[in-house]
Amino acid sequence: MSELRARVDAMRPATPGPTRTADPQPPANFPTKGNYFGYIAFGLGSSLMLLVSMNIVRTLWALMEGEAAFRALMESFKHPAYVAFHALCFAWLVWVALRFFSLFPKTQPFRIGPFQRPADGVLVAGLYGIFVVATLVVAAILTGAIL
Amino acid sequence: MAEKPTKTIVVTRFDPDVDEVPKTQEYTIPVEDDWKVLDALNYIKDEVDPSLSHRWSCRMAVCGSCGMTVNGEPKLTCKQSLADYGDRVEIAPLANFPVVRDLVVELEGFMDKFKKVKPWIVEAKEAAVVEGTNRQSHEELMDFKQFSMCINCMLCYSACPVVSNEPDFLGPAAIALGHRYNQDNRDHGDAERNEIFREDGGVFSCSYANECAEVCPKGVDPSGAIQQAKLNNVVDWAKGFVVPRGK
Amino acid sequence: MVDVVRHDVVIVGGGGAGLRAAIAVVQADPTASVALVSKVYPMRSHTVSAEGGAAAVAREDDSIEMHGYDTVKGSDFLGDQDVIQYFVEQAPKELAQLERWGCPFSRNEDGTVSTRAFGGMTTKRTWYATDKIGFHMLHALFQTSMQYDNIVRLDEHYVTKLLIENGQCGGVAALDIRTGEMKAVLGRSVILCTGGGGKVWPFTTNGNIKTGDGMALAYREGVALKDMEFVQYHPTGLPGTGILITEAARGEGGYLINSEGERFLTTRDYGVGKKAELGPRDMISRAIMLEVRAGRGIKLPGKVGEYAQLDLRHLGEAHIDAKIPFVRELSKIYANTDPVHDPIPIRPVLHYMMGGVDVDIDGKTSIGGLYAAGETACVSLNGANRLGSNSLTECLVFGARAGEHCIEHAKGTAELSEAALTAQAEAESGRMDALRGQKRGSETVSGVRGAMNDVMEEGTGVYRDQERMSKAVVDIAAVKARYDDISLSDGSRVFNTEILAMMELRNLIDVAETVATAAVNRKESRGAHACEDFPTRDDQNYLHHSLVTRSESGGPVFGTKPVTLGKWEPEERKY
Amino acid sequence: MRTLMLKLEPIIWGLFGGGMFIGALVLPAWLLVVGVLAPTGIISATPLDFDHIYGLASHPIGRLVFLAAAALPLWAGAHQLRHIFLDFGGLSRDGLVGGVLYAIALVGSVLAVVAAVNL
Ligand SMILES: Cc1cc2nc3c(=O)[nH]c(=O)nc-3n(C[C@H](O)[C@H](O)[C@H](O)COP(=O)(O)OP(=O)(O)OC[C@H]3O[C@@H](n4cnc5c(N)ncnc54)[C@H](O)[C@@H]3O)c2cc1C
Ligand code: SF4
Ligand code: F3S
Ligand code: FES
Repeated sequence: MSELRARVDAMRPATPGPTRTADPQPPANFPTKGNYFGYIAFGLGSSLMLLVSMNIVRTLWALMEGEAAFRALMESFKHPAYVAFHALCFAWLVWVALRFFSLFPKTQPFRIGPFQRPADGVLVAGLYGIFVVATLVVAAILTGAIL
Repeated sequence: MAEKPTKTIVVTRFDPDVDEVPKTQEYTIPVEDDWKVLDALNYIKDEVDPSLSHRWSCRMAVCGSCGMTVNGEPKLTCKQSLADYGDRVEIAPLANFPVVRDLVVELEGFMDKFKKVKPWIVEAKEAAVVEGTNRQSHEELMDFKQFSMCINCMLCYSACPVVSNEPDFLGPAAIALGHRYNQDNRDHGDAERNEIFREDGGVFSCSYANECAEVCPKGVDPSGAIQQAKLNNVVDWAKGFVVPRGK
Repeated sequence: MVDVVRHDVVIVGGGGAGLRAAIAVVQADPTASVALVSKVYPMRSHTVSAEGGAAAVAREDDSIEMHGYDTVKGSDFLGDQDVIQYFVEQAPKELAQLERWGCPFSRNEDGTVSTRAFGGMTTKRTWYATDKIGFHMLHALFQTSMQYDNIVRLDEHYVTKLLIENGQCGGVAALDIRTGEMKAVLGRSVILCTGGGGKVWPFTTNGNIKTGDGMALAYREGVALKDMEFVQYHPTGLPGTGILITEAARGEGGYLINSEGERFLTTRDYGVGKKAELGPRDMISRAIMLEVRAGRGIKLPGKVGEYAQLDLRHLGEAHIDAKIPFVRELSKIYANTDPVHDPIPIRPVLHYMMGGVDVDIDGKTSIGGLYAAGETACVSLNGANRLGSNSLTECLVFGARAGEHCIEHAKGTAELSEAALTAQAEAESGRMDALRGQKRGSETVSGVRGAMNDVMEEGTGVYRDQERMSKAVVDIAAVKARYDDISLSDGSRVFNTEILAMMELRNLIDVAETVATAAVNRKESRGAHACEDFPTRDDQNYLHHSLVTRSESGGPVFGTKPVTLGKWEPEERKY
Repeated sequence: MRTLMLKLEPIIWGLFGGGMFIGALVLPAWLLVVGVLAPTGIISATPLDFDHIYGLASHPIGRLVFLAAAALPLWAGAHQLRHIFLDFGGLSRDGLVGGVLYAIALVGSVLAVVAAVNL
């Protein structure tokens, strides 16, 4: 990682300055320390969604193809490696979801129509709540506990 | 009399007429416990080595000149307590900027970007000549007030990974400023600015690393501004579908 | 060969006054080209630090007349009344203009601009943006100026000399700090907007860049400096750093208390009457000094001396956060005190120079084509004591007026001989090369600066007397001699800040010399000039402006100039 | 390619935002139940049962939810990966990398639509 560099033309003016300059240094802690680490982990984590969703596409496709295809797919999910992968994705995505929701409020305008944006803490708590409820409901539906 | 405590200040030095690349120089100096990091630099400049170059003026966290990298993090040196660090404090110029001399970085690149977002009130096309003041409710003021607090200290630029990699990226402070005007009910320049925001290096280049907001010494929250600007752009773009552009 | 750039108008300084002037020029003549030369990027100018607000009549219960009277009285009748009349009339227009340029003023319920109480003002007429008016004003002006392509900025260029030919000013010699090279910036008129010189004193609210450059530049070319003895001590600076706690803290209802917890401005007679904490600054600063002398100060270890306290606790957290959040932020960072829970330690600190380059109401100096505006100028609005929040408005009103007049002048004037002007810049360039890294005696910039600071603190403090002022005159001459023995250690060209500090020090010493000279010649007490051996005002002998000009041999020469009176006759100043 | 991508940024970003939301709300439960708990036998095997899932997915609302959960996070993932790539200095190949990633998302989305319509 020590090779990581800022581009030499980062923040360079349109017309070059009249004296020679030293090359820009990249942020010292990027990407392994502090908030950067969280950010990169978040990015990688949400990229996992690509894989997970592909799996859902696959599931849908199998559903379309019929019971045999679906059963084969589900059978393959039982492979320990697959289970481990899903467990990892689960844990990672929960964290990603929480970080996403905690960063969400400030992406919204201060006022939405006539309504004032609630305090960030309140919004985050609300979003966390929705996350928990949604996860429970979806899980319940999938397990057949409701519906 | 008790000996004063000392600290070793490691400063990056660079004189383009002499040095190929920046080097570091160490100064061990007596320190006071209420000092800011800037006080240590000024002590060095006044008492030890007057050839050290750094920018500063207000020493009250409002002029924005004294941003530097302190132990790896971008800090406003007149605000940052020296006591927060151990016996060795490394002071380097802001990351992501070309270095002019010692701790002084090249700001013209930022000034270019700053101007691009049209940071002024754009009057309505058919506006009559006005006297007196506009009315603005407290809520309308609060729609943009936070984003008007930027002191152009450049800490956010030096923390942003996109700035390191995309030379055309407008960057956190400039976008926050453009967004500040878009959110101001006295301004009518949204359409022009959104156009600029959509260009290469505009709002969509931001990866939402959020580090800009973490390091901002003034609570501006540029990352929030950028995401809001993205949202506005999406809405704007969607509207453009319904009502074709080019009226 | 030095680089030569040509413009119609050259403005030195990118603070409130300089930016306002620049915009005025291009609005008056959209074809005019302006060079805006500043030693720092404009948004770093010290206007940025102004906190409290800017004054202009806005409310029903107020009038132009009242603002005029308050200002005249505040000035201890040394303000020129024609200037004051023009100022108070223009003030509301200028602030409204600033509002339309986007300045985020704080608002009333009904959406109109809110105003607050300020020292020496009869009613609420100080427009504010929480407690960061200077910051917002400067950024609004700077950002507005960016839409004019014919305002050409020369950022980080340090003006070292005015280029004068045949008694006309035709530009400036400016050192490009980045390259270390001199440029001749030519124009048919020049406006100095370089701000004050608080750095003459050791303990000041002023930033590092306030080194009286414009005053010294004009002084060295033979222009008089006016009313230099009047320097304002702000009552509430943080001990140690001198960082300002704005008067708005008192405007919003803060109290001053002594070591006994007593609100001394109400319990003792310091001349401020019912105004109490909202009395004018000169009187309150003196009151604090007297409290300390009477043994009711609070002692701190070290060099910062004794202080009083500013108590905001009764305002409550919500009010503090809504109206004066920056006060809270500054107190926490620089005094380790949260005003919500503890009183803030404060003491009088040097803040503002009423005096400056002698100009008329148009900003014109005695040299053709040379103008000045803002804190660096003395248009005689502030007289012997400035009312808080008048100076930002002054920057706007007289910045604009100077801009308009100077483009008029430029249009009606023939170009001066370019060769002659460039030759002067050439000579400056040579001087700079010799100065860079010069080896003389054993003195250092910081050493001499410290000596000057000590002299001026001792001789021209809140309270003065003949003996100490005379001593200051002598001592400052000695400091001047030491200046010539300074050796420099930075020989490099690029961003050499040592050479800047050296030139700034020269300017500071010149300014200090004029202050001491003017002070010792005023044997009365008026406004901010409080002499212990002449404790009363003496209109018989001293109702006049002081002028200090530079003699052929380089020393200061004292003179006077009459005050323009008008409808308000001098009367005892009592609140 | 890059020019096209720049033109489409607002839509892509919109899809990304939607994808993050749906992904955050639906995917963890899916992973937990279908990916971990049911296959390991910690809970009953209902979630792996064809009739049960088919019943859910063929309901009109179910179709929409499944479609959203399949297609939108693809865009979120592709978009994030592209940005990470940029953060590590990939600007010169942004057109290629972004193109491939978004193509994957696009193909996936089309497949998901086909499946969701035809099941
Ligand atoms: C802490 C503080 C708080 C204040 N609060 C208030 C308030 O609430 N209300 C109020 O009305 N007033 C207030 N004042 C006073 C007011 O802010 C100043 O008087 C005013 O801002 C001065 O503006 P200016 O444009 O004259 O100068 P400045 O803003 O100081 O600008 C000077 C400019 O000149 C440039 N310059 C200087 N020398 C050179 C040179 N040699 N070469 C090139 N460029 C040069 C600088 O770069 C700068 O751009 C306050 C002052 C201070 C210090
Ligand atoms: S947004 Fe914050 S960090 Fe960035 S320049 Fe402005 S004040 Fe500094
Ligand atoms: S750090 Fe950079 S990536 Fe965006 S959120 Fe801030 S600008
Ligand atoms: S010196 Fe002004 S912000 Fe630090």
